[in-house]
Amino acid sequence: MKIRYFAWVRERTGLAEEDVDLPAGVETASDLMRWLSGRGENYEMAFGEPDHIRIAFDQVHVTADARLGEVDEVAFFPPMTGG
Amino acid sequence: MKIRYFAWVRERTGLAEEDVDLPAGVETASDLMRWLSGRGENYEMAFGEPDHIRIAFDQVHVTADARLGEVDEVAFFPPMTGG
Amino acid sequence: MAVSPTIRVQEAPFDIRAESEKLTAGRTDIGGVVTFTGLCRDEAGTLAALELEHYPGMAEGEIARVAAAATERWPLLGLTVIHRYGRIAPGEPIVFVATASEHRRAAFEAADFLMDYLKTRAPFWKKEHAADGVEGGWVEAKAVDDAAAERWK
Amino acid sequence: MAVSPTIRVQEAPFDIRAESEKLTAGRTDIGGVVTFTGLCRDEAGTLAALELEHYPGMAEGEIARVAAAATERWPLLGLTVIHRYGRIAPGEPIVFVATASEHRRAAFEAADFLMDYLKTRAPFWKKEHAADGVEGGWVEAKAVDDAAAERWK
Repeated sequence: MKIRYFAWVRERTGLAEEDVDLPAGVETASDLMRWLSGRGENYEMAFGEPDHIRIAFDQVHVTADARLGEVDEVAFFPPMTGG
Repeated sequence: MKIRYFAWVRERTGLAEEDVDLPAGVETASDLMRWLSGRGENYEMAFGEPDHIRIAFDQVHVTADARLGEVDEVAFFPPMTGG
Repeated sequence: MAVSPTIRVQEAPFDIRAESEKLTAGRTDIGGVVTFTGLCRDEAGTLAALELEHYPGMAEGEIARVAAAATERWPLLGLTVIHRYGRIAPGEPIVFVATASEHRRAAFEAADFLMDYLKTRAPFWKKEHAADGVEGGWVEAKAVDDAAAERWK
Repeated sequence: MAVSPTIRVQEAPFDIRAESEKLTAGRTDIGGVVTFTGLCRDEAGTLAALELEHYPGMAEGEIARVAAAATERWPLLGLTVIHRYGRIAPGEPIVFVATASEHRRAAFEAADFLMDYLKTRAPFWKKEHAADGVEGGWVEAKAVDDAAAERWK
């Protein structure tokens, strides 16, 4: 599964994107953020306050309880500031 | 005093403007419309329903009870339809 | 009043781009510009043209009063109102309003307010000329426009 | 859905006049066009530029969803949304929305709605570059924008 990071989430993880194999038990976006947080200080900095993170599955907004299921691309980013 | 007529008020009176000397007792816009109505069939057609007429004194909107006082130019016209 | 409105009442068509650009040219403090352009519709092919009568002098004066009310109510950085008179063919612009402000809300509300007030207060009257050559009647004022203007009271 | 929205996400500046004219060219059924242009402000001289990051693909997709919601809600005859990304200097346009309809109310409301929704849903993020050469921080999302978007629910 591809994970993409934008804006300060990208800067904190130090990655624009990566491919990951999900371990058993990671079933929702929320689970994924918790699991990522444990992968190192950079991830902990990015995902320390998961309430401040917005999520998209296959380029559509979802909430943290959305189930990963057949998703190909997950993205994490801050609240949008365009317009 | 100059009186100006616009749109269908102009068409019904048959005049774009005229100068009149106000007779005694004509003190408000309402009085003036009543007096004009008595001046002929064309005026009666224009001012038969005074509630449908809008009024300006010296190029500023006023209501029918406004007093003529020192006014130089009175205008009568239908509700506006610009924009 | 920080802003000096641009107001024009004219028979000639106008260049919407030039008018919009004048509002922002050389400035870096404006965050949003809203424009409204009102166009002549052909009413499904039945209308040949509109003829707009106006009250010269009062038209400019009343638009200036409406514009002043907008600049007092919202923190505008720019304001333009252009209203045409005379014969106007379908597809041509009749009226143009542009508002500039630091944040978008003021620009949106002021443009909306200006149009509602121009409709009900600016001394212009539309007469329809039908496509079949018949001189049509005077357009009647709409209750929906009065109701729209009431929203701002 | 009678109208097919024009949607573009691009780095290059755009010509506001050309975009407005495309909406009405050759048509005689449109009564009103509302445009909104969002510009980069220099924050009283402290800002050198904004850097807009975006999520390619999702940006277009999300704008299309917001545009579709607008065309379902209001009887629009035309709709254009352009959003830039990359480095944008003070005074330059960032976003452009134009709506066309038979009557002005639909055009005003739809443009207002589109901006509120783009602000809170389109995947763009602004970073500030300060005039003193310092790379500034990411612009924080504003509660006022969330509240504005809530108005349409």
